[in-house]
Amino acid sequence: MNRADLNNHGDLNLQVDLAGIKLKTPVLLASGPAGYGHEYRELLDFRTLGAIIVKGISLEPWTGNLPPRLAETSCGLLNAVGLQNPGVEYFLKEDLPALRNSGTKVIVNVVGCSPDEYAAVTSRLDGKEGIDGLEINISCPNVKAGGMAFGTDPKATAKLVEKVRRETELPLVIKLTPNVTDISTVARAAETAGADGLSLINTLAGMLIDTENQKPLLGNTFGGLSGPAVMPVALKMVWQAAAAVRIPVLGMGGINSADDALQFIMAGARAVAIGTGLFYNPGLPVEINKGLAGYLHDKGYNSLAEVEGVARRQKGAD
Amino acid sequence: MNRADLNNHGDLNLQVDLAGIKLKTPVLLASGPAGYGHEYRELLDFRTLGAIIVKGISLEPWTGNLPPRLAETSCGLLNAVGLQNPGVEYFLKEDLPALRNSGTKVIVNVVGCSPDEYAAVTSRLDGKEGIDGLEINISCPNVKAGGMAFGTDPKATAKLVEKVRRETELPLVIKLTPNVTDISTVARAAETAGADGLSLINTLAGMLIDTENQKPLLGNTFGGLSGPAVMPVALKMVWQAAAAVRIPVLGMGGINSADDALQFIMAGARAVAIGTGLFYNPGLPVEINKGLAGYLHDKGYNSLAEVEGVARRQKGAD
Amino acid sequence: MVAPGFCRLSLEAPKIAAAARPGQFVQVYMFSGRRPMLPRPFSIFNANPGQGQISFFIEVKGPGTAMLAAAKKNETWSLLGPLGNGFPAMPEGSLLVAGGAGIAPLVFLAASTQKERLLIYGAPSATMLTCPSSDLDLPGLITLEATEDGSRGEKGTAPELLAVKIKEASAVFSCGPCGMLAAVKSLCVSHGVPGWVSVEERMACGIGACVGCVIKTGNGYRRVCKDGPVFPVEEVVFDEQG
Amino acid sequence: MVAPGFCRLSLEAPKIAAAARPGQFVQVYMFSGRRPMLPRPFSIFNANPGQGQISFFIEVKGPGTAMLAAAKKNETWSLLGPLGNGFPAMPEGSLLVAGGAGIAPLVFLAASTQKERLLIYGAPSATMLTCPSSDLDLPGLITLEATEDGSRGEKGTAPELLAVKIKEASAVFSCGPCGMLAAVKSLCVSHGVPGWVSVEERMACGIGACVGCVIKTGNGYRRVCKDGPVFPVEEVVFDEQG
Ligand SMILES: Cc1cc2nc3c(=O)[nH]c(=O)nc-3n(C[C@H](O)[C@H](O)[C@H](O)COP(=O)(O)OP(=O)(O)OC[C@H]3O[C@@H](n4cnc5c(N)ncnc54)[C@H](O)[C@@H]3O)c2cc1C
Ligand SMILES: Cc1cc2nc3c(=O)[nH]c(=O)nc-3n(C[C@H](O)[C@H](O)[C@H](O)COP(=O)(O)OP(=O)(O)OC[C@H]3O[C@@H](n4cnc5c(N)ncnc54)[C@H](O)[C@@H]3O)c2cc1C
Ligand SMILES: Cc1cc2nc3c(=O)[nH]c(=O)nc-3n(C[C@H](O)[C@H](O)[C@H](O)COP(=O)(O)O)c2cc1C
Ligand SMILES: Cc1cc2nc3c(=O)[nH]c(=O)nc-3n(C[C@H](O)[C@H](O)[C@H](O)COP(=O)(O)O)c2cc1C
Ligand code: FES
Ligand code: FES
Repeated sequence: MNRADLNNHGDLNLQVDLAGIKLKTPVLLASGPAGYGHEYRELLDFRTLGAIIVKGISLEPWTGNLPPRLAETSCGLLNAVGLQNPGVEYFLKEDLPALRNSGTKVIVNVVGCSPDEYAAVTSRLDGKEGIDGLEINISCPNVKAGGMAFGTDPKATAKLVEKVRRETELPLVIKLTPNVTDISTVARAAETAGADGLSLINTLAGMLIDTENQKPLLGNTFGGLSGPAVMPVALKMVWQAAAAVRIPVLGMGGINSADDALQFIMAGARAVAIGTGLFYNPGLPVEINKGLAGYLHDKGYNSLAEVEGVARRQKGAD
Repeated sequence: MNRADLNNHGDLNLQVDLAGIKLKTPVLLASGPAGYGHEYRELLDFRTLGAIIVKGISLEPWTGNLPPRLAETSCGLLNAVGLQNPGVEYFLKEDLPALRNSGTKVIVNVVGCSPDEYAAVTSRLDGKEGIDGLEINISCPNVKAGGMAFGTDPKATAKLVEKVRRETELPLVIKLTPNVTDISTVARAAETAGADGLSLINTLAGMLIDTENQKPLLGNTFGGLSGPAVMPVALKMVWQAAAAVRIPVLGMGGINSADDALQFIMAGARAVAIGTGLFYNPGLPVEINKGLAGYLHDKGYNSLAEVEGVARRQKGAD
Repeated sequence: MVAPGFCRLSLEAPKIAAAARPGQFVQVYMFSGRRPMLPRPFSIFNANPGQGQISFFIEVKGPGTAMLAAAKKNETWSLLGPLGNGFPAMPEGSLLVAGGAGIAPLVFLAASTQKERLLIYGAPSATMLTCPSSDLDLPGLITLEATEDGSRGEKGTAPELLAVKIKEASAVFSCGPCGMLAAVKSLCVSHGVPGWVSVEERMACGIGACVGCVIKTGNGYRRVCKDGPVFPVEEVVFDEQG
Repeated sequence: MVAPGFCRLSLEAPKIAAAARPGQFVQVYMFSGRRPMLPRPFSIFNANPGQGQISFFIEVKGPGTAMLAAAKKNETWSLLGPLGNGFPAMPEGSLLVAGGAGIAPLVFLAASTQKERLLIYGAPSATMLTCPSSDLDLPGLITLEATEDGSRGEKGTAPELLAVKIKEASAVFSCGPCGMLAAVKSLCVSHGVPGWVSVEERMACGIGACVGCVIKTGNGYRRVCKDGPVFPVEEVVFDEQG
């Protein structure tokens, strides 16, 4: 069997159930890089995706950060977009209708400045046709608590998740930040508070300085690092989160090949998401699907479930 | 003036005072990669170095981790050497004598499993001829407190630093771990407890999986990520630490060029250290010295002090 | 190589060549997870739908442009384009103002019509007026060169020359460094002449999805790749950040 | 390219050629902060002090070996070596046991003497017996080939052949995959024949400084680059980790 023929995956089962969302394939688009999906639909067949996770949505429009917002680093990308978005009402009216017919599942990434704002966005999204799940981005600064991200504190995380949980029956995936001392306690706090799944990692905090102008390169000084540079850090945190909870984990962070994706799955992830990779290779999700199918075929597996967490079992980590 | 002529730095003053240690140049060897200095002396003229920071020394010999201990990542290196070292007595007898004549200052990196062990090593090193300062590596697991590193907890950090401080008058540089939610509080805790300087970053926790063998690539499962991949993360933490304390900061993490080194200095570092770069380019410290001298010359500065923290001043970050 | 650090790159891209309008750009993919990682945007310098070719005029600045400058014949590159809005139609009596490498989109614009039009082409010194004069040899196009050190053409900056000529202009089209564009803006505004500028910002997606490439405008942050790269000059906010 | 996925690379390196002893290796620098980043270690396959040349026999496995396989004439590479301890002097009647690409140091060893010696060269199949036979055409050297599928030489593994021949051997020198070396160890130990093996581990510094390249031995962790790469076979601990 030729790898190029694997587009339809033969008898192989690449389907996975992520927090109650049935995904055709285990490869998703991470929140942010693909915006609300309009533009990348021309470069990428969305029917090959498990889901698109749309860019963070807040209650009111957010203007985002001062430019420059992007900078390339060694094998990485720094971004400080600042969650610019048009707000939930605009999203429902202008973006959601097209997403309904995009051929893939839709997960909406939710952001806010306070637990009340997260809850209000969730409540507005609840019950809307074409939304298959929510991803709660808890990396936003907790304005009332000195500006540290919600997701850096297990208690703030638990409160936030409980509050959001009350607003919806939709599958709830909590997106964790890697900028913490101990990912396990945050992961457990989210699970206990009612999360159906976890996703990680969000970007690592970083910066660059423009030595010519003697000032930070990004308009916002700090940005978030993504791309292949962060992959080993992401993999370790996925490994730890999967050890800490029983709910499924969506792994992401620098995935650049089917082998990278397999590493996340062997570490315990149910599925994977691609962010930065889309920028430099819009065909990456399709390549990864093919590579995963090829791996299962070559090794004689029937489904991805057979390799989920296999590296952990070997190490006796469960 | 030709860049190639800058070997002797002309009139330029590259000297810096790091925590009371007078350094000829602001470029040091980071602890670990160069071991105890014997081997790299043949590849690198130590007289061009500000100092060598030797590999971590414990009270008794440590055997280190199961191999494999090394793996290459995208623009990075994972290592899990596990602080293998021959112990302080062996170091004093076999390594220190040669270091005394190496042509550069010597800073000894101290590790331990308990505050008592750190104190005991410090006390043995105190007053020995040829030791110009100590770097206390607080990334070691705090065995009594569940194995999290001392450096992830401001209180444990303060206690450790206070204890070590009592044992020596030597300049005391505390080496911080980046695997924390908030580097500022740890930095301040170390300063308040008596540190003369800070150094950061140590490696970021990470891992890789060998998908062929379906198990973690490193014998120890987890390792520490270093090299160019981590540079933006390191720079941001140096920026934050420099904002949090008044004692000088030694910056490191993925430095790969004079421009990288300048970024650390403009972020507020007094000097920089090279670790992983030494592996792939033993001439890197010399190149960076030349590059820094060239920059100062081209821009008409007389000393590095004039650019220390300059990007912070522009941003009003102080 | 047309001048030290500059090159002119021609590529076969029939679809782009057929669809391209002046002021639009193309993303050149590097397809790698390491530097140069992100696709690099370049203005279309020249489009020949007949031959199915487009060309870029590239200044070597870093790893991506260096790779392109080293490109060999018959190499294949992945392109996405034409992208962005492009310039509006140019009226009779327009003034084109180019600073250094900013010449690229203006040459395509100048070549798109035979109407009377004047190009002011400025740079710090003669060696930076790198565009081959054969590319500027267009029917009806008059070119005025300006160098700050007077080593070629008029002595002075492009905006200084513009200040003299703007009174006769029906519209201004400009591309170049931020400082120059800011000066062009004040001149257009004070003389009440409509102006359009092509601006640059670092890009990731290049198609409007990631909101990474915004600039400050009178209407909030706007995406250079999708809402631009051409903006009415009065809309763009130039500040020290630029 | 001497066989698919294999190449023989000759380099001018007079100092290394003059100093090299069989079993030593050389670090080839990549000089880059990205993959291939770390210097890559290769056994010296051949050293010709007269011509000032050394050569490697390289199996392409990843980005570093791919770059070397693509190296062109007159390219300059930075080398550090010779490194490591090398094999002890080989007595009359020695047996050399090579598995696949492990042939490299043994060819240099075999060429270092004219004493009577026998080389067992094994691989899964004929296509993996990649070493050019001209390199094995050494005075007094007898070569026995073994393939698991019987496609060339004896049918069987190198250790199986060794089991037959070891009784007559004065010493064993071996290099190859871990599983093979483990089998060589049991044979040497059970027959009381002294044996030496050249082992591999991922390296960073290559000179003994970083303690990154250790293997488990009866005397604790030992550095392959400095304490090895050659170890007395009974000292090496082979386990599933290998
Ligand atoms: C719409 C648009 C059209 C462009 N047209 C042309 C053109 O016709 N010819 C040409 O030579 N260049 C053009 N550029 C600029 C070109 O894209 C950059 O010079 C190039 O991406 C630099 O890549 P590099 O890897 O060589 O350098 P890098 O190392 O990425 O950057 C080198 C320096 O160039 C600057 N830079 C990098 N990316 C950009 C960017 N996207 N916009 C502005 N500055 C940047 C930064 O100051 C950086 O420090 C255009 C940019 C845009 C946004
Ligand atoms: C002392 C010594 C002598 C060697 N002599 C030879 C030789 O003569 N000919 C030859 O072809 N190879 C030799 N090797 C192995 C060679 O160094 C590796 O194959 C090479 O470094 C791989 O680099 P890469 O970038 O191509 O592949 P990578 O992508 O780095 O690695 C590909 C795979 O090769 C393995 N590998 C990588 N590095 C090493 C290493 N240092 N040791 C063992 N396995 C490794 C791993 O399984 C890895 O997955 C030797 C290694 C050592 C330590
Ligand atoms: C330009 C950009 C915008 C992003 N926006 C969001 C966002 O709105 N919400 C969110 O939860 N994560 C956001 N992320 C983080 C990604 O979803 C992902 O977690 C991270 O980039 C790591 O994956 P990658 O290395 O594959 O990009 C963004 C990332 C990038 C690069
Ligand atoms: C192989 C290796 C060994 C190390 N050993 C030590 C050590 O003993 N003590 C310590 O404080 N840091 C140790 N480090 C961390 C480095 O000193 C440095 O903080 C880190 O590698 C980041 O810098 P770099 O990217 O320039 O390597 C080690 C790093 C490497 C790669
Ligand atoms: S580059 Fe992504 S929106 Fe412009
Ligand atoms: S590679 Fe550093 S000690 Fe062997």
